[in-house]
Amino acid sequence: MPTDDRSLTPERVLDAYRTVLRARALDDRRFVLNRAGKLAFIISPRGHEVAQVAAITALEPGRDRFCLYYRNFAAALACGFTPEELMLSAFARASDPSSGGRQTPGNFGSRRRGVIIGSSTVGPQIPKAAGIGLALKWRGEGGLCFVSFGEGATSQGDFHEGMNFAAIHRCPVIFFCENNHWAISVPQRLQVAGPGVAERAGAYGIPGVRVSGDDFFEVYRVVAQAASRARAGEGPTLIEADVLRLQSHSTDDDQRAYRDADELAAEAARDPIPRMRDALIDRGWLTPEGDRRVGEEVSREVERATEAAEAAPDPDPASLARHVYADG
Amino acid sequence: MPTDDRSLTPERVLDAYRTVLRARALDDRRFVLNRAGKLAFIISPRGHEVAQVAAITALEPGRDRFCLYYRNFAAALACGFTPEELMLSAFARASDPSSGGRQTPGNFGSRRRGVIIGSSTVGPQIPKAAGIGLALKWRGEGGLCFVSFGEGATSQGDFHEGMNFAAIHRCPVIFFCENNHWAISVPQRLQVAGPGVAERAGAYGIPGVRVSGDDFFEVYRVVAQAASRARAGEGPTLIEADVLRLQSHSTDDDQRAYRDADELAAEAARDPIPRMRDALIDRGWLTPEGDRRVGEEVSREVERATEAAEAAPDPDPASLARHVYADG
Amino acid sequence: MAERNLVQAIREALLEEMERDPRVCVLGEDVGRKGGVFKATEGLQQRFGEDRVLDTPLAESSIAGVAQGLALEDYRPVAEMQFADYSYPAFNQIVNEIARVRYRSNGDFSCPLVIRAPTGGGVRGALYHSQSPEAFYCHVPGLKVVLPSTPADAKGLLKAAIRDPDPVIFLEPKKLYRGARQELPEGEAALLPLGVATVVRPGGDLTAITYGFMRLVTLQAAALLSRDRIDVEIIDLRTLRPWDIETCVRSVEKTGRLAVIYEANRTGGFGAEIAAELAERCFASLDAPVTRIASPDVPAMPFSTSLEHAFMLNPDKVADGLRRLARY
Amino acid sequence: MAERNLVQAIREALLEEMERDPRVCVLGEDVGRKGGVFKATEGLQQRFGEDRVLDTPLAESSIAGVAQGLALEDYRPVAEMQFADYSYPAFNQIVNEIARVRYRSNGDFSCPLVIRAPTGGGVRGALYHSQSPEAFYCHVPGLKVVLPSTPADAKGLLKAAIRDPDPVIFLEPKKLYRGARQELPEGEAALLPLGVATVVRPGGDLTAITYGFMRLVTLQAAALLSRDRIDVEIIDLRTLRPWDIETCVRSVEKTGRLAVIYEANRTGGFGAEIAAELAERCFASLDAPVTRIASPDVPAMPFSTSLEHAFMLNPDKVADGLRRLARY
Ligand SMILES: Cc1ncc(C[n+]2csc(CCOP(=O)(O)OP(=O)(O)O)c2C)c(N)n1
Ligand SMILES: Cc1ncc(C[n+]2csc(CCOP(=O)(O)OP(=O)(O)O)c2C)c(N)n1
Ligand SMILES: [Mg+2]
Ligand SMILES: [Mg+2]
Repeated sequence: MPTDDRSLTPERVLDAYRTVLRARALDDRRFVLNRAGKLAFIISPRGHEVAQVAAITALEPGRDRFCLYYRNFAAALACGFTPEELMLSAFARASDPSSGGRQTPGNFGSRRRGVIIGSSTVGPQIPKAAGIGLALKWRGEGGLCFVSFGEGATSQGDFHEGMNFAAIHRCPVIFFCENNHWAISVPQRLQVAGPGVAERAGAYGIPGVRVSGDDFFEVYRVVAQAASRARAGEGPTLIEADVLRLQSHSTDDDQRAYRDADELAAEAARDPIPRMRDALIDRGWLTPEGDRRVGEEVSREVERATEAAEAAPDPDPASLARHVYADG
Repeated sequence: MPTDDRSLTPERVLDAYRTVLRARALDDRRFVLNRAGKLAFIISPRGHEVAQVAAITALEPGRDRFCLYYRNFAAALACGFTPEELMLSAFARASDPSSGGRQTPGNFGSRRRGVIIGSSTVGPQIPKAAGIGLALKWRGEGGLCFVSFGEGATSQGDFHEGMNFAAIHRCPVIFFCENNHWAISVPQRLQVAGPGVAERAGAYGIPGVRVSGDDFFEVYRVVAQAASRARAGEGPTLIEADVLRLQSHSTDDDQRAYRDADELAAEAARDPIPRMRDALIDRGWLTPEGDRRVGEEVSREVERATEAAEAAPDPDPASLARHVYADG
Repeated sequence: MAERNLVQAIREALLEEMERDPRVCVLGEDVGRKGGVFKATEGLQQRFGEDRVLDTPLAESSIAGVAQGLALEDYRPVAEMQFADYSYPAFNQIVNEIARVRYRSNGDFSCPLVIRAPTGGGVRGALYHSQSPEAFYCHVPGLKVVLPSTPADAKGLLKAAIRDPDPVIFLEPKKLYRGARQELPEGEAALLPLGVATVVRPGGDLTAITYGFMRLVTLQAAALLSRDRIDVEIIDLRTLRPWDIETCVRSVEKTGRLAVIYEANRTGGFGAEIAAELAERCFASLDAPVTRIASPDVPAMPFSTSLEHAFMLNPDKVADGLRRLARY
Repeated sequence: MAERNLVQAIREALLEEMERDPRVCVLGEDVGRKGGVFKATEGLQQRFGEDRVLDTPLAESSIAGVAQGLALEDYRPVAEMQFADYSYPAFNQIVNEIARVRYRSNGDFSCPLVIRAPTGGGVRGALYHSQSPEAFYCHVPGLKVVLPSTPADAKGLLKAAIRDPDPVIFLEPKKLYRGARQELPEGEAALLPLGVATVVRPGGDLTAITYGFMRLVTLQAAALLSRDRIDVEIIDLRTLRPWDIETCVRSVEKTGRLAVIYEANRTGGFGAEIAAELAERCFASLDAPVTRIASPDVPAMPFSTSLEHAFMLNPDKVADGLRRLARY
């Protein structure tokens, strides 16, 4: 049970780093395909990847539950989705494991991996996670539920209701807010009253932690700590990971229309991936040469995934009315 | 503009005391009528009266807006509703000023008095009050919006959304929570995670104040202070008034079924009205003799109000479909 | 076998299913120690403990959200909305989330839960304790909607709803809660299938399709008509989604005349669906226009007795409509 | 007069009304600097400032609640729900609160506001950006519901909705946002009355009643049928509550055949109301059963192109239905 930094072997961290690179390379590839008119709609995790992968690395896919949100492309990889699977959902193919091409990519789901099927709606996963947490508490096997969302989602009534419920019943839930300071075009000052998201934990008598989302080790540490608390029956934790949104909200959006050009340039220079790479090199866990090699391997994976997904068949139109009810 | 204790002349306090007694006497009378089968449904303010009247006394009916909730029988009197008017609504008469007998009594409304028509639904008045506050801020005439609710209502998403909005836009709103520690049969420990309601203000970066709801002067003081803040453009305040629910939730409920008998007896002995009377006598503003006289006057008022309301006509069945739309 | 009224039948169904299946649990406002505001869950918490019969905070969206989480974890939650009128704060959770779990995950996940709610008027509940919102839920693919009107149907259908693999909205006509009693079968013998209507009164002159409290009113109206030698066949749908079209078609083909009677306001009520579908399917058999007999288009019934009577359908109003239809 | 598409027409209506009446204001997610995700409010914030064009937090219940507060204070708010699919978190505010303000206050208060929302599919929006939820709102007395399908109608009806003394749900078919352009009248000349349908294609053989995007599809279907010498009269309702029954009755009495075409899933859609009402009123004139042509009963259209096509009505599917009706 990973509860602190020590269980973070170089192997595991390098694995996580590879997942981060994979997320970035796949995302870049999606944008190329989008510009070529082959993919309709993308929500990019650019800037969030390190925080997402660090958080999932501190948890136990298979044992835990994950209520992800649409920006959790890198988290989904960390939960075990393969590059090909994510490309299948980008192309809305029949074999997309999340929804068989029914939902926009970004609504991840896989029962066997404990990734609870999401929707595009902002907020409702939060009380749902409280309910899952309650079930896990009743079951008493030490599993927990991780639920993620943006700072915009914290404005929804469902955020409050879910936090309140989970705190009252000490549900083993980690509330993970990826605060990129923008909800589409709405800045944090018009979204979140008060000092920030982490401080809202106080209203429920639970710990609230703010962490720099570009620091793999710090994110890992606070999530692992929250996991220990949850598994020990001490209840939920609210974590606010400070991240950057290095892309527009989605391919339907252009953030240059409402954000300051200098600010955008400054943020672009603070991409968390080079920072993670440098940290690994500093620790002697990675060499520039090794980094290049991983990059190339990831490129090939992305290539193969794209080809396979592009060639995969579309859903059968005759399947439209399946799975409305159990008997259909 | 009453901003502190000093403007509380003995006359005003005695007036408020009379309002408190009126509320109690009217309520007692309603219960007699209920047992006689003449009134269908009552929600009693018993135990909340002093807090309600103190709060309204610190504000300016006519200038301010009041989003009351169903337990605000005493607050409604303080806002200017007459005993007869409240009895008209208890009997659901055509001339009930709030809704012409359409709503259960307790949904107070009067445009000319700035009392915004309520509904039986728990919670939605809170964001509504934020919107009214925004309008008052735009208008810039120093008016504010007072909105009240029980601690149960703080669990609703609407509580959070309304607080967040009002805090972001520094709306002149006073959020007044009458915490009687029970929402029908649900105790606070299953309702409100964390230390209490007042502490939730911190999540929004606004002041949160807890006050003993049986202390007229203290409630007056904190509401007056919140009003000064609001009128000065400094934004909303959340006040938690600690009160007792000395009756069952409503005439459809019997709290002895789920509350401890000793606790009920102990609370009955802490009725805030004798405490207010003693405080006035201590200050030399009231004599036992004066108190008896006020009591008798109030009794006569209640008598007259009941007779008039009982004799008043029911709504015309032909009016059923009026006021669905402006042209109907 | 003792005689039971409808609310006791509900309680019995819950009790039997909770004893049969440890995954079945109950949650909602006041369902615990108090046993629900209508006593539908009386004694269940004493029997099954505070987890399996859980008093939630006053927050319907999270009640639905938590129930969904429990269902996703293979529990069988039965959530109570204290009144159907108060299910709207949960509308997003129900319509966007719960109803679509199976579809959006392409069958990987399911959401077996029941949401119970007292529905309908005639109990002086006024605008917020009298609504008949079934049409909202009947329009939602992925949901089933049940609305029983006898103790035996309530028991048998609630047991079936709890065992159903899909989410069921279970509406209980509160006007009948303490109405006629019936001897109830126990255990498996009590079970009734969803989706099957019942012919409650055979007749040859015209078909009256109805459900809920209107079954009783229509029976009384039919008795009035039998004095005029008009012989009404009455069908109680019991399940509204899916509804038993075949039974209805057979009857209308026999009688050639159809009235649909429902308590909700007329425009856009579920009776419109029934009328439209059967007018199309039975076109060649119809000797008269399909008639809808429903409540007026006002925002729900007022508190005043005179207005409540003006709003509610009663045997005379229904008999008038049926008589007109018979004479067409 | 320049040519404008539908979304530009919306913007023009907002602009003109904001210039005409200082009480008109706009609020919603991303309506400010970004000008709305569909550009319906583009440039308005620059013109009218951050108050009158207000970016709200991501919380639909409070958007509706705040709008209600503003309306109660005599402003004329136009609130945007970013997608009609996301109006459900506001369902309680809309149905229980906004729709009933006038009724429950017996006419003392009113709630003049507009809630705008893009509706319908065909833009690869998948399950959560494609829904057609008009039936929910059409069932609610106290609300008006408008759903225009041309730029001129959109402009004229939005202006009328803003001036209307009652709350209006204004649904905009997003598939037509960037569709056909029209020259638009300005100012008062642009105004169109609510509640009046338009005969968009006169014809003698059968009547097709529709609204929204389906107007265009039905026009194309009618063109296909004209090759078979079947002459379709098409009525666009434009306003759904109240709807123009008289215009429809006149047409059906002339043609003797009626199809109702709507994009929502069939069961319980607003087309059921139209079909039921006209089947009753026009019984003596009907030569064939009233036919509904609607989308299948699945929880909304999938993302995959193949499934989206399978879901959506198109000219061929509609023509098939109309042909069958003509040949009945
Ligand atoms: C209930 C609801 N309202 C509106 C939307 C449209 N929408 C999608 S994402 C988004 C912004 C979310 O911002 P945030 O929560 O900060 O997450 P981020 O995208 O920044 O990661 C909005 C408004 C939605 N999906 N659901
Ligand atoms: C949305 C909604 N859900 C449920 C109810 C039923 N209900 C009415 S009052 C009440 C308890 C409210 O408790 P609290 O807010 O503490 O106020 P109190 O009555 O104690 O003053 C409940 C559950 C309601 N009116 N509205
Ligand atoms: Mg964000
Ligand atoms: Mg309380």
